[in-house]
Amino acid sequence: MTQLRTEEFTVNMGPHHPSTHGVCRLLLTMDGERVVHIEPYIGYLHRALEKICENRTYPQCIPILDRFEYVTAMSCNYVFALAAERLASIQVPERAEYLRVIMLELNRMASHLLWYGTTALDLGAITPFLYGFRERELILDLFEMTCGQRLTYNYIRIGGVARDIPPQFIPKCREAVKTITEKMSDYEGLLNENPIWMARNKKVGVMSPELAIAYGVSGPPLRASGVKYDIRRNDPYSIYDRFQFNIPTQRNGDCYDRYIQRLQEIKESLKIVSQALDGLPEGDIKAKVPGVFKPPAGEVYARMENSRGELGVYLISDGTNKPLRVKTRGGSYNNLQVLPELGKGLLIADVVAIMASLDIIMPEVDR
Amino acid sequence: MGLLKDIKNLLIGMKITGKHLGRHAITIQYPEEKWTMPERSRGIVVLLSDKETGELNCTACMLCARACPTGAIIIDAPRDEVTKKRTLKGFIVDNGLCCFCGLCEEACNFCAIKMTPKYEFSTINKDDLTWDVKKLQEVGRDVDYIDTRKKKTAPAPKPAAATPTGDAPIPTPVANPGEEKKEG
Amino acid sequence: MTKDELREYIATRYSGKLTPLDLGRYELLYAADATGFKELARELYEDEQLKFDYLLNLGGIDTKERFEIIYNLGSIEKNHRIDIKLSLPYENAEVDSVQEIWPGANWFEREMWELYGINVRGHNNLKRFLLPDDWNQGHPMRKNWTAPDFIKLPEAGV
Amino acid sequence: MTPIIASGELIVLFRWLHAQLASVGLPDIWVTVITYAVLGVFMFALLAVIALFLVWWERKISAHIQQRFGPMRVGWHGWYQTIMDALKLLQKEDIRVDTRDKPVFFWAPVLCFVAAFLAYVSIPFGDGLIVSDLNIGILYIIAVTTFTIISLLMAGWGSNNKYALLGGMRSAAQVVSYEVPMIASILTVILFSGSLSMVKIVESQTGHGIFNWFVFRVPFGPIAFLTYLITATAETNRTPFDIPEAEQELVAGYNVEYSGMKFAMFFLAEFVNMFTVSAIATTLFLGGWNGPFLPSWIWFLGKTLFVVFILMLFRWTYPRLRVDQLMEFSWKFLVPVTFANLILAGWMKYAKWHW
Repeated sequence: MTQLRTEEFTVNMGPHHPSTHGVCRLLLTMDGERVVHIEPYIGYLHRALEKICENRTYPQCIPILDRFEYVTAMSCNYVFALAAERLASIQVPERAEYLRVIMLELNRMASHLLWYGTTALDLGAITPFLYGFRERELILDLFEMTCGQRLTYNYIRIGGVARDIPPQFIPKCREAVKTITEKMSDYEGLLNENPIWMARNKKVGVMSPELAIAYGVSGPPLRASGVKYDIRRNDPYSIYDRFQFNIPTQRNGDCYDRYIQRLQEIKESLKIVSQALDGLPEGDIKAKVPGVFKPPAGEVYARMENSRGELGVYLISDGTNKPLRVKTRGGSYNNLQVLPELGKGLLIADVVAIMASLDIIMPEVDR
Repeated sequence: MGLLKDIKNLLIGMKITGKHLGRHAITIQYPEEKWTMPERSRGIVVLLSDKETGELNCTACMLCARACPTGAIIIDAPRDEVTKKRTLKGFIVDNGLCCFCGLCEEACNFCAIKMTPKYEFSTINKDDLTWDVKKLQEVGRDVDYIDTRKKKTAPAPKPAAATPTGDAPIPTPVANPGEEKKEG
Repeated sequence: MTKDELREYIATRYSGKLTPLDLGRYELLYAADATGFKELARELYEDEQLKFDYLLNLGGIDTKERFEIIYNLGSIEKNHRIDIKLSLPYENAEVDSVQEIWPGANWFEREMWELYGINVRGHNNLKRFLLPDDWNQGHPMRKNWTAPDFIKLPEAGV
Repeated sequence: MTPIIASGELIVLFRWLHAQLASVGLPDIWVTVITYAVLGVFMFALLAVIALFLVWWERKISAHIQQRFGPMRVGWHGWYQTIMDALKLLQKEDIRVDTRDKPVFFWAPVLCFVAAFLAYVSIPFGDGLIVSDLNIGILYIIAVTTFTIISLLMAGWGSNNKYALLGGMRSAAQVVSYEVPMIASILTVILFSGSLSMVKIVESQTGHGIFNWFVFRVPFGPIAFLTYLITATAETNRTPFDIPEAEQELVAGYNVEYSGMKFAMFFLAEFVNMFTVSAIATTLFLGGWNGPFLPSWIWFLGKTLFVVFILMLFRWTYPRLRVDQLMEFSWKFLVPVTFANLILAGWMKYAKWHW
């Protein structure tokens, strides 16, 4: 019998594909079901945010950067405000710092809950998606109550926060914390020990710590690989040094570890929010910032631990009221870069699982 | 033993979904039922009118137009050559450009522009999203607001005391624009 | 290493190669020579005391007179970081790729090449990826580039 | 010539129709043809109603599991939502790819639809409510439902789309490998009933309350039932075995290029298939129409819908398996287990350790 000819074929996964979380195109070279090579093509969501920011004043940049990573827009607000405050050496009032921490951690939870839902959806479990969204809704309601928007907050400003929390915020926030703590058992019960879930995730997309560091992977994927590196502890910003919380790490760096890592981070965030609510002082919510904000010339790189990794802004001021350069760096940018390394030689379904576990969000990549 | 454990865990999953089967839906049927938007919700931009006279509060100071990061606000207010005062002729908000950031509301010192919790303004024609001063005033007629302008005649009520929503005692929107006013 | 120790160490070991800049507001900011940067980067990477194994960010800057490239380096193990800035002429700006040292630099350099037109020597995959494939309207992040549909905002606050 | 219909309540209607037609004086052949045509239309309508109901039911169940409302707009709790959906799909433009394989593309949904309906020739809806009690009933059903694979493969190939092709291939591989444990678990039942006829199988489970149902004949009965349930889920391409149409991997798998009514045919066929496998499970393991007080067809329908409900709960709870894990699960786990079970059952039958 003569040998039949086989050939590799290419599949365009995306730009519109249910599991690419936005518009990302993966050019897969496949040998049957097996992926030989992955090449990500990005830029379908490029809005030139950095260029736009160069033509805006500092306060105007914040609503623009809301769109940089819309799932955790609070972090985008925060990191820009942090950079600008470092440039102008502004001391932020105590109460504002507490409010910021509450908002940032709530937003981290919201982001992880969204991730929990979408990653389960990517692997075919539809119900966890709705459950994750259900609790995320509680958090978004809190945000809407405080700053008026559910997704693009424009809340954390240079020198403080935009508005004080309404009086009903604290009881509602405590209630939300309690509800999420209770519902965690549902999430864990649905997927944690589920044999199908474990089969799909364990030993898939194993990322060694060396690989993660080399590619600049940050955030939960990095910690899931066993590297204990969290900017909240390693390069403390705001008042994170006042709170008791752990930095969970995992050992194997596979998809399952990344999943567990995020669930544990939700629990840590819950702790931080409770502590911040307990310690919330009275006082000003905004430092004295001149109406026309003109930081002295200088450059600063501000970074923070976002739910998707390190969120950084390199801000250069030339002394005018507009920044000379706003270079943003999102966690997904590097986390997506490592995908071709992780997905090589696996099945197409594994690529989906890895993509989901890395928690890529495309606006952060394309900017 | 592993098999039994797997089956147990599969059953736990079924138990959780089964448990939810009997619960009430948490979603609402949108056009019939509507969510009450929070007081601070940032929806449609409107122009506010004076509660007594019914005239626009806007003084055409251009602060909102300058604060807008997307250039959605276009104010036509030619400056009088003699008195150096601006008179409001046209005020256009392009809702297609508006990013609902609320900076205009914060910039305003005259309680003239506000983001309301209203949100239903979809149209089938893109041009209908550009609202002129009439439409903006019309939509803003029934919007309740705290008048923080300094009245010369009547003694000004304390803004914090007049807060109908029981907001926290620091009315931030006035703190910052006040400074802007000095410089501008 | 704390910030002061790091400053001290770099001043003794890399005095000729890294010149401190006073523009940095939070982290240490150094200027380096663009021509031999790749070797310097390798040195920094392999230095037992510094171990800059983590490239946080890499980006081009257009200051209207020249191009600058900023490297935000960090060390996971030692937990310290510095920023290094290269200066390039406006015409024929070229820089060596550092993706052999930090593979994560790949996309950053590609983006810099695409948006600023800074050529990256030794990059394995210089293809457009943020802009459309058939883009021929120049390098959008340069200061002298304006979008065709650019609307100038009313000058704020002044 | 009498129609091959067993005794039953509803079948009287057809008897009457046959008699009426014969009395008019039509030739025998015409009488038969008309009777069968009426019967066919009736079955088709019944199954269409069942399929539409199942679609609605699944949407409602999924909604309530996820704390949503599901369809609420048309009728009481949206009860005729699926009918309106079907009407909408009928009106939709039939988008066809230019590079398709024309006949294959066209016939695939038809074959899928027909294959799904053919099985109902031999499914007893109640005591005597069977179109034709074939003496090879279960064998016939397995044979015709396997046509579905061919149709899916055709759909995958005819679409000239890589995702569709992968989906078609996956479905062929999956259904072929799950057919083996499925038949092995069915054989366990046949071993005891001693007949391939569906009616005989049900009759062999009468008496002794529910303890004569095969599912309660420990130890082999429950194992066979569980393995059958798993393989049935796989046969119908439903989560956790829905890899042929894995939404998040292959977009929609084999039916990615289909639109309008052709898509609806695949869609309805899926639900008809789901009902088929549940009906087989009821007949084989849950005592078919056996049950006290209520009419037999209500018992049958109730049991079938219960199995359908379990399949739905599977779908809305579990993630999807990967394609190689799916194969491993079949060949390395299900096949040995079902065959061991079969041998156990055979030995127990030989040793007469059963009731």
